[in-house]
Amino acid sequence: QDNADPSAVIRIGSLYEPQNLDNTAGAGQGINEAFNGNVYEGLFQLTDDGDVVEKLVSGFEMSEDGLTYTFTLQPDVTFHSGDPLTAADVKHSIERVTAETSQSSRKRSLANIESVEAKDDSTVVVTLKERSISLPYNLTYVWIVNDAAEDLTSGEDGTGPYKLDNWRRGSSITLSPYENYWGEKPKNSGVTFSYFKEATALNNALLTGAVDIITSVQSPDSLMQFQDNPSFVVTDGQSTTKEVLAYNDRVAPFDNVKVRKAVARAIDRKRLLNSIWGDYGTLIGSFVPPTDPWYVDLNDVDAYDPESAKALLAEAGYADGFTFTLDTPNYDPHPIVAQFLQNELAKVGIKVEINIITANEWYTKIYQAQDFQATLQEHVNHRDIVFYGNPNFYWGYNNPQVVELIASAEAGSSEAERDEKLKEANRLIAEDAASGWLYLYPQIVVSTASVSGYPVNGLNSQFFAYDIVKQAQ
Amino acid sequence: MSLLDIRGLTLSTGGQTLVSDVSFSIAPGERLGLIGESGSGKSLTALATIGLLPRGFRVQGSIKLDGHEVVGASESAMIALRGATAATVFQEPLTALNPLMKVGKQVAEPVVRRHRRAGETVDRAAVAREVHSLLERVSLPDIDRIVKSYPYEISGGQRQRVAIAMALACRPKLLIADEPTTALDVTTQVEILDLLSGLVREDDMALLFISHDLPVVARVTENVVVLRRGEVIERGQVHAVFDEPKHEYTRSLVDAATAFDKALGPAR
Amino acid sequence: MLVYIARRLAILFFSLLAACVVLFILLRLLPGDPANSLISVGADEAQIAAARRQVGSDLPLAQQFLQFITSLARFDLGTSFISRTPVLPEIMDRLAVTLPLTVLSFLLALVIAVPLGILSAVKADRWYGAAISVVSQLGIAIPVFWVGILLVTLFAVNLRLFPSGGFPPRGWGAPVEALRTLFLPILTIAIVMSASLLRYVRSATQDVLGSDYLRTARALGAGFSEALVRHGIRNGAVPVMSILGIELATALLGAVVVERVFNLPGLGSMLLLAIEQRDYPNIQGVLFISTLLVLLIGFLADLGQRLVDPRLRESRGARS
Amino acid sequence: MSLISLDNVAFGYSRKQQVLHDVSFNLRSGVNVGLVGESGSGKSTILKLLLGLARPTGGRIQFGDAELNPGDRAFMRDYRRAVQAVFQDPYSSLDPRQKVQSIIAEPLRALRIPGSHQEAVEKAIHDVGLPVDAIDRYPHEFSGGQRQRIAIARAIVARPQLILADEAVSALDLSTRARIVDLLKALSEEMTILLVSHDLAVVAALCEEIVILEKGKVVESGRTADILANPAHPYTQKLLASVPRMPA
Amino acid sequence: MSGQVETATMPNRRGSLTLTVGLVLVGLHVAVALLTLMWTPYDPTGMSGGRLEAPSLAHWAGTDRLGRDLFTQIMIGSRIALIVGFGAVAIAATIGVTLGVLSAFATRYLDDILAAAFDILIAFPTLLLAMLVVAATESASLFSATLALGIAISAIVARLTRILAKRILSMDYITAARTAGASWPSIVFRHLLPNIWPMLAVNFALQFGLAVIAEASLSYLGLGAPPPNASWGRLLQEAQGTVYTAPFGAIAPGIALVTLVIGMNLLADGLRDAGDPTRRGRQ
Ligand SMILES: Nc1ncnc2c1ncn2[C@@H]1O[C@H](COP(=O)(O)OP(=O)(O)OP(=O)(O)O)[C@@H](O)[C@H]1O
Ligand SMILES: Nc1ncnc2c1ncn2[C@@H]1O[C@H](COP(=O)(O)OP(=O)(O)OP(=O)(O)O)[C@@H](O)[C@H]1O
Ligand SMILES: [Mg+2]
Ligand SMILES: [Mg+2]
Ligand code: NI
Repeated sequence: QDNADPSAVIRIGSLYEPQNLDNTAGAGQGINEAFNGNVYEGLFQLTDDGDVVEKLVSGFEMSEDGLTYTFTLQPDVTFHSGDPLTAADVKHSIERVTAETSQSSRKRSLANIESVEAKDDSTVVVTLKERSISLPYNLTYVWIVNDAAEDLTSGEDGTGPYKLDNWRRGSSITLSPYENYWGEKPKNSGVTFSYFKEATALNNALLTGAVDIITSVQSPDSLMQFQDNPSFVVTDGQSTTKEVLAYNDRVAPFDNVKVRKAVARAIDRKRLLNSIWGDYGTLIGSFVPPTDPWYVDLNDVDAYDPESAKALLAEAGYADGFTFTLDTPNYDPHPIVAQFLQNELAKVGIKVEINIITANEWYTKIYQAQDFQATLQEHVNHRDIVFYGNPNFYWGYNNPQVVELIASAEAGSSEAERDEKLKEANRLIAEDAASGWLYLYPQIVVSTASVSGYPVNGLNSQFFAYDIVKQAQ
Repeated sequence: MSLLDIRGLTLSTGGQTLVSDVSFSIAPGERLGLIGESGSGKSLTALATIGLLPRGFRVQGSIKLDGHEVVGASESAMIALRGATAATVFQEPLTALNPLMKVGKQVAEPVVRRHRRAGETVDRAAVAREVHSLLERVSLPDIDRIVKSYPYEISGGQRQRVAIAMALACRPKLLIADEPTTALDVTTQVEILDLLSGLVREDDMALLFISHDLPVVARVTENVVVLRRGEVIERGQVHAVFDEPKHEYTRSLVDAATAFDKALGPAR
Repeated sequence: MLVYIARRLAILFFSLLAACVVLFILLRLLPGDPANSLISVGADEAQIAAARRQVGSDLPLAQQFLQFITSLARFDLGTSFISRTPVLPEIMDRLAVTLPLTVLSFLLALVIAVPLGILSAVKADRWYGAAISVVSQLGIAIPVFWVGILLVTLFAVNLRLFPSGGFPPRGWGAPVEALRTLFLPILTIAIVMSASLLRYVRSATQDVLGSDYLRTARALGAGFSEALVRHGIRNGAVPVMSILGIELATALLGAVVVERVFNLPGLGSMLLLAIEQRDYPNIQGVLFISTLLVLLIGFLADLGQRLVDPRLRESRGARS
Repeated sequence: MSLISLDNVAFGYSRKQQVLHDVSFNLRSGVNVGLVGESGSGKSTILKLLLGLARPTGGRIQFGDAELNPGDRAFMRDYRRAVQAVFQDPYSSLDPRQKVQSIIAEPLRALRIPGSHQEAVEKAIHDVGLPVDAIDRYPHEFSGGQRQRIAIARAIVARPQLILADEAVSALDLSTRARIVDLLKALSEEMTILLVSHDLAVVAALCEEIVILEKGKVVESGRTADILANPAHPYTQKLLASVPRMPA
Repeated sequence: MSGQVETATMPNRRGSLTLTVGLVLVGLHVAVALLTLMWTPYDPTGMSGGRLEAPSLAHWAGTDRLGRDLFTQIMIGSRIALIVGFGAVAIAATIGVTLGVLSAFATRYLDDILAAAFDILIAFPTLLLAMLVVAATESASLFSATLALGIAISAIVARLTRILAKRILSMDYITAARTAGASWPSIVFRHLLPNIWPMLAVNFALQFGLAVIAEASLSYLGLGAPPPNASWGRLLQEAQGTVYTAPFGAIAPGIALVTLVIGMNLLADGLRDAGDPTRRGRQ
């Protein structure tokens, strides 16, 4: 812009501090926010608009049968340690993600890689077991790291425009520009991610000028202070975070599709969304958010209708309702959502017992032991409809048709074909009311009016910082 | 003119009158005994004299100390009178000393203050010497150890003597001694009583001696005032009062004392 | 005295070891698994197994215990399961925030409570003496986090005098900034702590005021304030000192909440996070160090008390 | 008949500090004994030993035919019934939160003495010269002398053979003191009293025999009248000379 | 030595004022808590109003995010605060007094161990204790929060009891009781406990307040009584997010909390002054 200050350091406030610095070692979503595209780059990059673009590859070729990909690397790329980027680094990086000990959330989607070969210094050949139309997309999650780097949990060695300056645990991560960056230089002189545990503290930091941007707003009430204030800019982007009422579809009464549909119809989701998010957020009626290419608006499938809910319950043999336990994670917004559900479902005769558990217990009790009736969870990932294609997933949804559709979608010859299949699967899942999809979170970024150039959608929790500029005062 | 002149002193608190219409006076060099049963108001009278009654007391009447009115006097006026004009030895030797300060330091405090008030500068050695001689006067043994001891490290009798030494350090015109020998065994008691009598004679110090022990009072004072339930019931010369008590209560006291005396056999 | 110190330290040390063992067992009773912090929705069996292997929660309990004890014996607090960094240096980093926070708030609380406590005792019959003690009642009844939120709203959000929280990325490398960010948290703890401290000071002063030795000093010509200063302070300090240990412990623990309100990277937030993640080495490390600190503080308070009050030196053994 | 005898009793609170050395004397039924000596000479310590609150480090204490053994429960029950105590400090020896009734009844209750406790308590309170309605009040409502009498009532209520009285009258003013001495005298018809005091006059008034203690050693003992008339030991002589006397 | 005759207890005007104020405040909370068992202005879980309505005649303290009546929830909060306060203190009193007395009577060896245990427990964060207790009792509940606080406080009570008991045990009347042949239980129940009781009671009141505040703090950190229990701490925590748009949500529960805690402290002070037979009116 007009008088952008290139010497400004951008201060970003966030609620998601990474647990360590390695996204294959269970670092959590925070590391993607801080490091994706900033410190580490992939062969491809998922842009803020959801497009997959080439990053460290200057070009690639797919074989006829779709099983062999040949990637040509960008020339003159160096790691922060000074080492040049070679095909061996790429091989190492991909194998890091698919390795047995890898905790990467995308390990599964890269599982059908047969082999990775470094043909020469700048050419990498990836061989697949089966076709995978989404390989470039999946590779956006693979950080290219220096194969010589030793400590990636508390240090880094990437190729991105910033290098790690300082990590003060529990407080902040500071990035400073990497002088020998191969691409376009950042428009600022560095960024600091400040981490908060409490949304209020985060808002206060922005209000008092301690940070320039906050990457996610957790309640609409704090927005009031920023909305009508010319010194702040509020952006309402696209999010992928879905609030899900997940049933255990294996056990009674939720093994009965009528019961699930009845519950869905008994909940006034509009009112729920308004209670939690005021005028923000979206109702999508399924697990697929608008940013996924196979999005369909399915709000009408089981629209709010308590009367028909009662009728369905009676049909299912629960005319007098029933009681179930709702395992509720102890953090916002789940407890309040649970209370809302308790109240709504009581109206159709269903009694909800709320059992508060910690996030950690959730993994043991719900995710691994699958010992539950129903639970609440926010699912943050982009393109994660695949979970419904896995009958062993915690919610135990098993529709062979859906499994087949999802499995074959990847093997399709074009993206259009894939998207068709997944749209069909999406519809089937919704008809089955496989889970209760309560609402899609809004993605609200607030900044002071003097900064601009930041991503607003935060897909996959990324937050590219290099284009952010701050006006000189 | 008398050194202490109490007229119509009435003390009350919480609707209770504890001392009523007490009057007596002490001339310079005079030794007066204040006797009476426990709780008759002896200590309260002494406290009123130096203006240190506990909070919540109502004082009526007049107390003139060396010509200055004490009732209603300001704190700063009283500070000038306390110590220099009237010094007090309190009843309870266990608690009257600061438990966390060495004895020597506590005795030195009034010594230093007296010199300061007189406008003199004193060095530490001189103070130490004076402390030593004061403790000697109250017949304390092993003074070098006692000076370095904390109050809890010396016996009750020794503590009481330290308290007396502190009062003497002020060189007061009037010494108010509230049962100063109750914690002492008889042998030490004799020494202290002799000391007090001696001081009065040599330094021309007046003495208000409070006790319920008749033989003791007889030994150090010339006049007595007998209190009962806050009222003066009898007064006069020690010998006159003890020989021919007029009030029935006084008589019972004297009888008891005489009976014990008799049990001991003839004095030697 | 030396024997006493040695004895106390020995007791302190052994009881701390015993506490660690108990803690180890108790922690394993918590539901949940540290491995869970490493996985995310979508993780498969192999990843879960790998995570368990990484944190060692697949080992038999006896073996985990043996590892724990042997490293503890070497005063090695281990490595975090989650961040994979050694525990001790991180604790030291965090202490750089928490220790100044507690110590300074404690000192500030003393500065507030001591004069006000004495004043309210000495002037109990004046309106301001009574007012002080009423306000201190109020201070005891208000939760720490509430005071914190109030102060932030007032001083940070409305008046913009101080930052609303956080700690400078450069830490104490930016001393002025660091102190500025600590100001409100310090004030928060100090306000709450001084309320209860004030009550102790007040009652200790009342005891001194009613004491015979104070009366003795005054009867021999000392002025009221002179007597109070010369004889009251030490005597009043003894009972107050006996609760200082507990108060400091409370402050250290109260820091957990205050650090949350003010978003400070201290020991408290480390503990909270570690508990959330079931990061046992971190939990054990923080508790070991914080308990050690609290016990040491209690011990020092005890020693101080003995130093001030010779009578306590006489009494035998570890009786407090 | 010898009630209790002490043979060469020695005692120290710690190894370094020996408080009693070879103390021997006899308590005979019906003969009151005064234990005299300056402060810190070990008088209260002797009582402590006699009450079984500590064991002598040397020598023995004989009760009837048996040796005093604080560890033997059966023996101690009989012993407690036979021996009661009045303590030195009237303020700390009464539980401030119990009514006088309950304080005095304590030995009856503890020793499981049959019969009407109420009656026994009333008689005891009457014996010590306090009004009967005193039993419904709390100790703090009484003066020192009255409290001391309550303590005496507690000691006599179970009709023991021996009362150990530690400075039972020193806290009192003269006229009250005289009354209590009279009371104890009357009681000694039934019970034997061991009176600890530094007040020779009181001992002279109450006790037929006297034991004089100096720094943990018995320096003189015998009939009170004899010793007061002809003190042999210099310490006794000094003690006697110091007693303040009424003006002739 | 000469005796002093203590004056009879003088009615202490300030004492009785404290007592009255304390009684009124605590009584009010107890009454409200009892009332909620039978009647509340609204269904506590019913969404009777709009989102975050400001206080009005219909909703005296406004409504929360789900449109539930806050005043109703605050009333129910009284119940929870009282249960937590009394429960925690009862647990602490049982454990703490027992251990404290035991320690005072114990041999030096055992006493040292117990004293060290108290110190460590005091140094142990209540928060973690709460976690452990919550874990041991399966899930976060009113009961587990109360139990955790009870255990945490019991260490403080035990320590205090130990010190007080030792002081009493050195008094002559204990020796007198022993020489009268009284058994240990009789000494504990007849002499020891009645004499340390007033000091303990005042401390219990203080701990009651601390427990209520600590429950609020635990709720603030997500470890308190789970919804739909409307604990004040949870109300405060929820209100924190809306402190700018709906500050009333934080004020009303705050007032409720402060009045109960102050009331309890005043009540205890007043009761001690009025009820203790040995307490002299202090000037
Ligand atoms: N601070 C006080 N408040 C109320 N009453 C008091 C106070 N101090 C003393 N009294 C009462 O005043 C009366 C007289 O007390 P005082 O101490 O003068 O007695 P005393 O003659 O010195 O007795 P003793 O010989 O026991 O020392 C007693 O009844 C006592 O209880
Ligand atoms: N519990 C104790 N521990 C250690 N030493 C003690 C203890 N009790 C008393 N002594 C010491 O034992 C000696 C004798 O004390 P005791 O109480 O028997 O004296 P006493 O003759 O009763 O004196 P008084 O007339 O002052 O009561 C004193 O030197 C005293 O300091
Ligand atoms: Mg007196
Ligand atoms: Mg004695
Ligand atoms: Ni705590």
